Amino acid sequence: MTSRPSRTCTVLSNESMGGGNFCLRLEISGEWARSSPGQFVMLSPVAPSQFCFSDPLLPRPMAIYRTDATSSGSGIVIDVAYKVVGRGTALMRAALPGSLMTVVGPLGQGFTKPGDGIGAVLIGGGTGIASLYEHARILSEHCRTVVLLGANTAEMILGRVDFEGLSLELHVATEDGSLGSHGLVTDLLPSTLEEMPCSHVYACGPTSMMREVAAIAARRRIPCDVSIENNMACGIGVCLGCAIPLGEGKGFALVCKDGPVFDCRTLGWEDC
Amino acid sequence: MTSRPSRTCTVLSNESMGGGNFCLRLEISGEWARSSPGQFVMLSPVAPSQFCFSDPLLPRPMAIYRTDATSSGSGIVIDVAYKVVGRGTALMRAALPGSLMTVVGPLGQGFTKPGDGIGAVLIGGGTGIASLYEHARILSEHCRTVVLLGANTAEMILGRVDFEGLSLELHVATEDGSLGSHGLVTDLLPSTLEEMPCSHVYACGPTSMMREVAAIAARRRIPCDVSIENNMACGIGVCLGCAIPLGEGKGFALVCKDGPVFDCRTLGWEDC
Amino acid sequence: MGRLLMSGTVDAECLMVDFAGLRLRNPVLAASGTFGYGLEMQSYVDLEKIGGFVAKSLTLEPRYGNSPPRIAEVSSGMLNSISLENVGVEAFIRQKLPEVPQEALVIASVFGTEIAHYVEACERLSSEDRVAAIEINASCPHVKSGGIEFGQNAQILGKLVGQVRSSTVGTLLVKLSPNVTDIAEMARVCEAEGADGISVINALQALDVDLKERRSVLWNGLGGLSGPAILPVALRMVWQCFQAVSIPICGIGGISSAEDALKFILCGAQAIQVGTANYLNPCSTEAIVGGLLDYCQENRVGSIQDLVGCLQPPRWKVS
Amino acid sequence: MGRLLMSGTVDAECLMVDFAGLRLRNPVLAASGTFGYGLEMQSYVDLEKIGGFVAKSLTLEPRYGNSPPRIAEVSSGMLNSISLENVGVEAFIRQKLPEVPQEALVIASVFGTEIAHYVEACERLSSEDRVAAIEINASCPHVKSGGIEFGQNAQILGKLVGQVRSSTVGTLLVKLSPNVTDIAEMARVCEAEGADGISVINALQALDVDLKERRSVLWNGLGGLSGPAILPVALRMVWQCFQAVSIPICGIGGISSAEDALKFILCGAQAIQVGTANYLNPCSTEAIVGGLLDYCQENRVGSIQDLVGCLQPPRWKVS
Ligand SMILES: Cc1cc2nc3c(=O)[nH]c(=O)nc-3n(C[C@H](O)[C@H](O)[C@H](O)COP(=O)(O)OP(=O)(O)OC[C@H]3O[C@@H](n4cnc5c(N)ncnc54)[C@H](O)[C@@H]3O)c2cc1C
Ligand SMILES: Cc1cc2nc3c(=O)[nH]c(=O)nc-3n(C[C@H](O)[C@H](O)[C@H](O)COP(=O)(O)OP(=O)(O)OC[C@H]3O[C@@H](n4cnc5c(N)ncnc54)[C@H](O)[C@@H]3O)c2cc1C
Ligand SMILES: Cc1cc2nc3c(=O)[nH]c(=O)nc-3n(C[C@H](O)[C@H](O)[C@H](O)COP(=O)(O)O)c2cc1C
Ligand SMILES: Cc1cc2nc3c(=O)[nH]c(=O)nc-3n(C[C@H](O)[C@H](O)[C@H](O)COP(=O)(O)O)c2cc1C
Ligand code: FES
Ligand code: FES
Repeated sequence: MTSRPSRTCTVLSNESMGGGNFCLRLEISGEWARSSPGQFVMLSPVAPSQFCFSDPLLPRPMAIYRTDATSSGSGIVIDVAYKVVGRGTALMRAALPGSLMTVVGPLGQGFTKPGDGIGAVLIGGGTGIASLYEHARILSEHCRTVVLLGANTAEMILGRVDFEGLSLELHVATEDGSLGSHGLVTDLLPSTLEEMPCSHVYACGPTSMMREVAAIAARRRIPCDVSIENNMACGIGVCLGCAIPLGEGKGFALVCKDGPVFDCRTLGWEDC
Repeated sequence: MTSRPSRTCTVLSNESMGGGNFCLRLEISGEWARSSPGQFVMLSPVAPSQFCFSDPLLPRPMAIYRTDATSSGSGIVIDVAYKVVGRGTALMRAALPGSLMTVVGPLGQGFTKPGDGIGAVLIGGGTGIASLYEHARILSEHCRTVVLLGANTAEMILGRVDFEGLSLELHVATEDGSLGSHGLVTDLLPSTLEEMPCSHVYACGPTSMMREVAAIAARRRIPCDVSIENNMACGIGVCLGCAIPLGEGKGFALVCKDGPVFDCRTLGWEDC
Repeated sequence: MGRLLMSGTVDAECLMVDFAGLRLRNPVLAASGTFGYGLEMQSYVDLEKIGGFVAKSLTLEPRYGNSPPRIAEVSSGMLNSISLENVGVEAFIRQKLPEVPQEALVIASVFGTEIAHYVEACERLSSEDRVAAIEINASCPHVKSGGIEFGQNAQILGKLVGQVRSSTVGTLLVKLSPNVTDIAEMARVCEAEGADGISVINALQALDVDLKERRSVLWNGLGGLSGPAILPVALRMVWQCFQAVSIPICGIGGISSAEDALKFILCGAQAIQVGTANYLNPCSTEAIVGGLLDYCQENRVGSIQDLVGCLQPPRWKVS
Repeated sequence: MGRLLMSGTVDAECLMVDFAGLRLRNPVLAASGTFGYGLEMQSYVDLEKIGGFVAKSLTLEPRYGNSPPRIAEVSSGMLNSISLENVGVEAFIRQKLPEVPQEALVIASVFGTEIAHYVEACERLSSEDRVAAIEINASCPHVKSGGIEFGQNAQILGKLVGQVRSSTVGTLLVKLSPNVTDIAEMARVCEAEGADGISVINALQALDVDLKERRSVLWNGLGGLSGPAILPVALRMVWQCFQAVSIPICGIGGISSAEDALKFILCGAQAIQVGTANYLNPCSTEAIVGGLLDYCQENRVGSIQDLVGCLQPPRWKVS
């Protein structure tokens, strides 16, 4: 019954990915359910000892950037790509190899498979890119996959080298023009969709970006998955804290349980 | 006016002294008032940044074990010898070289000088020994100095090697008999006082030990300084939290301001 | 509504407690609003190993809650304004309750904005065998009094408890609002009106500000403060209630370890509820049961009930 | 009692505030009981750079406090039961006041167990030029009502404020107890009885247990909870008072940074007091002044008074 207990994990490394992003490599021993791309974990940058959890109090939701086998073969290695924005991520940044953390997961609903698999476009901005990497890796083995990534500067594009290592088409937009096209990543989407057959769009990034992507996809009647962020307390559907509106009179969905990935048409974008 | 602001200090090292004791070497840059033996600092194992002070909330009083010159010549190096007993000291233990802490001090009243300087006996137990080292070092340069140290086991005697490096007479008592005499350190005091001329006794350790020392010294009419421990919030005499009773109807003294070193006759031992 | 007798050879006898007519396997319950309807927690907690759980508070009809943001973190605590969101009494009985494992003890929680709604919900729920007890959430604004909580006015609270009592067959618990001058008075009113026990405390009314927006961090403005930050206030209130009434008390507020739970028991709580800590670690309740067992064994406590209210008088009273 | 006009070319105009008849250099005061009589803090804080300080509460006669333990740490907060310890009104005036630097603004705090004692102390203090204002500490047990705090009963509080008002010439502040159902009611009583301002809040009544001893961690049993843990409760109460009265409010509770101070100002505090944070870092008050100045400059705030009460309505009210 208790199949997904919270677990102690060990920090293997915690290194800069450039541009203010970092990658936390965590080894989790014992059983761990296989995650699907787009799922996340609740991570506390403290060991589950008795002193645990007073600072920061709540665990933080973090996308599973990448999974790997452990050197010993049992358990699993999870990479979390993050940016320091507040207290919780500052404590993550301070963690040294060998220190212990607490992790619950994998959680939530990941990305759906593209309908007919002709082609897929993934579009990401900021730390949202972290949710897309595994999905891009797997998709690129099955269909034509175009990835569009955006950030303020070239350096700030999370995991660019990792994406470059995959066999897919990568286009980049930077707001300062230091790499790729000059401007917003959403500006690349219409022309991309113009040029290729695409059965599914996947987006993760700032709300304004996803709203724009959802609108573009809707105009072309292409199914579109978006991965939503929200403050969370439990991550497992019991606090009802992560609710987002489904539109006038339709109530709410829970980002942690019903998402974080949603078919963009189900959301009440006007209230997001 | 503001001569003793709280300061950021840098951890130079944080190493085991054996027996569950550790030594935190802190470099404080800029002006720092010269401390006299027996004084202490209020130490927060966190940098004075905006995230400061939520865990643990209060700084912890710690004796100044030893001071040193910095390699650059400006500022000062302070050693704090400590034992992990709770949350605050656990966080101290977790600090790595290079990390920042916050320190206020030097604070309180240190040991008085021995009246005529014929001879002095210092007696310490547990982490209380940390308060005695500097005093022993300076006294040993001026008069016959006997140091009596006690602990459960040989290994647990805080800073034994450091005391052995001074030119003084060192006697040790362990409760398990693993070194020196078998039993309590207070058992060594009467015979020591029998054998030497002594103008002052100095004690720091558990309350029961100091009470016993005070009684022995009183019987021989030898002045006796004891260094008292108490929970503290401010360390600077404004919270009134560290008060200890001076005896029936005599009110209270503040350990942080009037102490931590007291002439043992001023204290209301029955209530300590 | 059945009075369940929990049994099983694996259960440690030292942890069993009698609480307001219920025989609990152990004193560790999960608090309302932090454990869903129990089902969501089954991957993390063996529901048959904890004392039981209080389900998310129910209204007669299903309700949507507030818009986001609904939660925020503060020093050693969190604020929430989930408000009334729940599936409603009927859906709870039809869809949730049947899915809960047989050996799990379920306490239903009820709230409303009018006394009549409470009464009707209690009537419906107390006819269900699987509902071992009903907990009345009195931290709900009483619409007729213009926003004051039921639990903030002794007269309104008395009326609520009295009427709910007559419509509830089994064990009736009342969960007190901490936003009061005199918690003991509220406890006495509950006792006088026939409550079988009281749950102390609900979240403290609080506010935090988003400096950038110059606005409350919560959509709803005010919210409830929970978590370790409120533990000392909750302990004080449990202790005050214990002095005031003889019906059993369920202690709630910031409990995240067996040590915390023991503090509440010493202050007079017969059982305890774990709230926010379920978010910090979904296995908290089971871990606390384990910790209590260790404590009893290490300290040769034959029955944890022997510790209830055993706080020594403060030193000034003995010396 | 003189109404001091603080001036000086170095003082930033944007931080100046009018507060209950006082012109403060800036809104940052130190809270009673956390700053001694000011003198003790001179090595850490330039008393002429902060708005002022409230001295340790005084009784007519000198008093010893409680036996140890008097303080304990809890999650993001501390408990204290220092109780009545103080040098007494006379010694304060003769020994402490003359030592305080001329440009420092001193607010005297007064408490007692009977109204007559408050009145006499206020009379004596308000004849002193160096006392810029008097703050009445209402979180003190009213002996005649058997332990209930003056600030917990609107009638008793009203009587206290009314009588103290007639014996106090200058600025009179009343510091409210947070251990009440309706803080706004208490604020209104103070306004009606002629208080010039209110200080909100004092520590929350609380308890923690030493598990080994099975006893309160404090000698005195109950204590006051202060520090970051209470900030969201304090903010809520300041906001509620701001809705209820038009006399100025001094916000207190868990403030340890300029951001915290700004939250209180947005909720309606004209000035703020820093308490427990003085222990965490004795330079806190000065650091907060610096932080406020930075904020005003970065956000082009001409006068910090423009921010008072400027909390936007919660989202649900606008949408
Ligand atoms: C499903 C999911 C997956 C995520 N994956 C990643 C990831 O892979 N890498 C990564 O860097 N971040 C990710 N995030 C965002 C991450 O959870 C937040 O940045 C983090 O919680 C901030 O914590 P903090 O303590 O550092 O900041 P806080 O002090 O909590 O907050 C700092 C600021 O960030 C805002 N904030 C906090 N949490 C969120 C949030 N969840 N969404 C948006 N704003 C927030 C706050 O309002 C505040 O303004 C994800 C969020 C979700 C919901
Ligand atoms: C003037 C002075 C100098 C000191 N010098 C040293 C030193 O050089 N090295 C050292 O290791 N310790 C020293 N101490 C004791 C040290 O301050 C405490 O051990 C420390 O505060 C414990 O903090 P913590 O968070 O680890 O434990 P906490 O979680 O705060 O407490 C753990 C346990 O220790 C007890 N405790 C906490 N503080 C004290 C205290 N001050 N005295 C006695 N018991 C306490 C608590 O009651 C509790 O049972 C000194 C204390 C004082 C007053
Ligand atoms: C997100 C959230 C939702 C809650 N919902 C309810 C509820 O529906 N009914 C109720 O009686 N209490 C509810 N509570 C209050 C808790 O049951 C509990 O009384 C309170 O949080 C204090 O305990 P804690 O500090 O352990 O969380 C809720 C608390 C939180 C944090
Ligand atoms: C140790 C201590 C002593 C206090 N003494 C007094 C006092 O004498 N008079 C008073 O009005 N408030 C006293 N207070 C309350 C503070 O002034 C303040 O109202 C309360 O601590 C909340 O603010 P904070 O969270 O910033 O500390 C005391 C607080 C502490 C922690
Ligand atoms: S985070 Fe708790 S329900 Fe989603
Ligand atoms: S620790 Fe605050 S007065 Fe001594």
